Amino acid sequence: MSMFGLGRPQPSSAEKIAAAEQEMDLVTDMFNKLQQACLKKCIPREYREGEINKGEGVCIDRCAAKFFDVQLKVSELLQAEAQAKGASGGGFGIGGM
Amino acid sequence: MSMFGLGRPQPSSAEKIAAAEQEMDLVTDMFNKLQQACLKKCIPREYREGEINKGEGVCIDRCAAKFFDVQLKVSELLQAEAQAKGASGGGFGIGGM
Amino acid sequence: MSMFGLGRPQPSSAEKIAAAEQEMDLVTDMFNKLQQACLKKCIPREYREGEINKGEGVCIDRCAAKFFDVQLKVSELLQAEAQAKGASGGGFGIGGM
Amino acid sequence: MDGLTAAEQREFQSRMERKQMKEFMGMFSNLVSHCFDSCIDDFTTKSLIARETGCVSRCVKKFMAGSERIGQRFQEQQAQMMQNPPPGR
Amino acid sequence: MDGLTAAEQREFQSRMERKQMKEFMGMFSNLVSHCFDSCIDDFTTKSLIARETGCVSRCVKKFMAGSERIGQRFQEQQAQMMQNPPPGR
Amino acid sequence: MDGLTAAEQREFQSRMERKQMKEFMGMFSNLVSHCFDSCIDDFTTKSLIARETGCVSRCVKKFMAGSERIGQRFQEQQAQMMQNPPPGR
Repeated sequence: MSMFGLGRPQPSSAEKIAAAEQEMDLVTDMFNKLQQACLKKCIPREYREGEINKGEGVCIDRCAAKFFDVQLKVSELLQAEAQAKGASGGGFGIGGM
Repeated sequence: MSMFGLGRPQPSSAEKIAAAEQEMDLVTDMFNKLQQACLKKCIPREYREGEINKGEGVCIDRCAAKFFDVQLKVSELLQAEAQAKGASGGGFGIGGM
Repeated sequence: MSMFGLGRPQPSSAEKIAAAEQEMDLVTDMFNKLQQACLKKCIPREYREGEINKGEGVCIDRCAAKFFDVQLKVSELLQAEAQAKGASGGGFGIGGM
Repeated sequence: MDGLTAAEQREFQSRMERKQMKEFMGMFSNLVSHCFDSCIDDFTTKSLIARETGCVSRCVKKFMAGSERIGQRFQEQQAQMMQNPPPGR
Repeated sequence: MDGLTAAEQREFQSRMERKQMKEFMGMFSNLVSHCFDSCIDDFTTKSLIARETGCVSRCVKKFMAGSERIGQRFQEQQAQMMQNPPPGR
Repeated sequence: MDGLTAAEQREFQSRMERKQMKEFMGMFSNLVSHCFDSCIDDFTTKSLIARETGCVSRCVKKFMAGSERIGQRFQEQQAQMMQNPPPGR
């Protein structure tokens, strides 16, 4: 790929593109999970009306805020765990394979 | 990719391949969703017998027909919505990011 | 890809890499399915405690062993089916498309 | 994405377009599944009955309204996260 | 896929084969998950008991028969759609 | 992966790293979803309440312990499978 393989001096274009794609995938995945979670918690599945009523709207706002908090909480817990285990992110299930 | 970058005159081979792959992914995804939906609706999970009985077979046929109708209905509704919002397909959740 | 297209004499590097990736994807997918299945069967969702108790641990071990047995059983059944249908792996839903 | 040649820029853009298309298709198929699962329970007929058609319309409308509202909250949270970046980097 | 060179044709074909393999593997793992979830509920033993083994066999057989029937309906619908193409194109 | 040039080796390794990252991210988002779904049921407030925070902590801890134990069993099974390879090859 690079003309002189000098110990990965800086990311190639392909690597930059891949990183940007991965970033986008992560954001998309999180949005999808948030959406699934909050539609499930806040919107009953009977569909007697097509509008979001006031209670449902408020529920969605609070649900999104709590989802975001859980996301932060989980990442803090994983980081604390990773540090306790001695860095490098290992020990998370199959992650170390 | 193309020798002369003249404003994307026609799709490159790579783009044609990618489009064909995407087409195939979409078809596969829809088949999987149809299968999940109709096995769930028509086949009880007790598995007392290995054959599909007559009632289950009829249920599957009708389920598939209805799934297909829902698919058409949903795409009509999304198109109407997109036109009402002023083309370009925006406004669908995170789609515009 | 190869200079002389002599009837696919041996896999190219790209093909070797793709095969290794696919292998890894399959292993990962199976691990995820096993994990989902056994956490669902063995860990109640109330989370009154953060430790896995003895009963839950034993349940996980047996669950994993049974999951593995089911995996073998299913692949035997699919192979028998494929042979009965006359090789080539066809006849499995949309697989032949 | 600076430091890319024009050809790379174009390749990148075309990949992003494919990804958005894929994303849209995934949402479409999830929406179909969800509204089918929520609204269709009568298998004595081969065609949708009025009750089912109405339910699907409301389901799509409500799903999209909910999705849009969640999208707004999500974008606000993303904007906030820019100032307070997530861990693992 | 016309207008491709021989090398591109081969590359395309090999990607399609990988995709089919992936598809098959996905179906396999879904089938394992589904039949495990439906049939296995006894964790007092480490090995499958007779009832579970029988259930798994019937589950696989029935799933495949159902899958084949759904596949037929799907292909008929795809053929129909060729004359009446879907929106969004 | 022998028979690869140095550039290919590097490309392969970088793809594997991306895959592991993706894998980790998938697990992270599943964990968030699962613990959110299991622990959060009060939408009268905008911030997590004490009961919810405690539940999320225990959920993460328990999920990781369970995941690790399942990972051990899985690796033992993988090792066993090396001697008795799976069908379909």
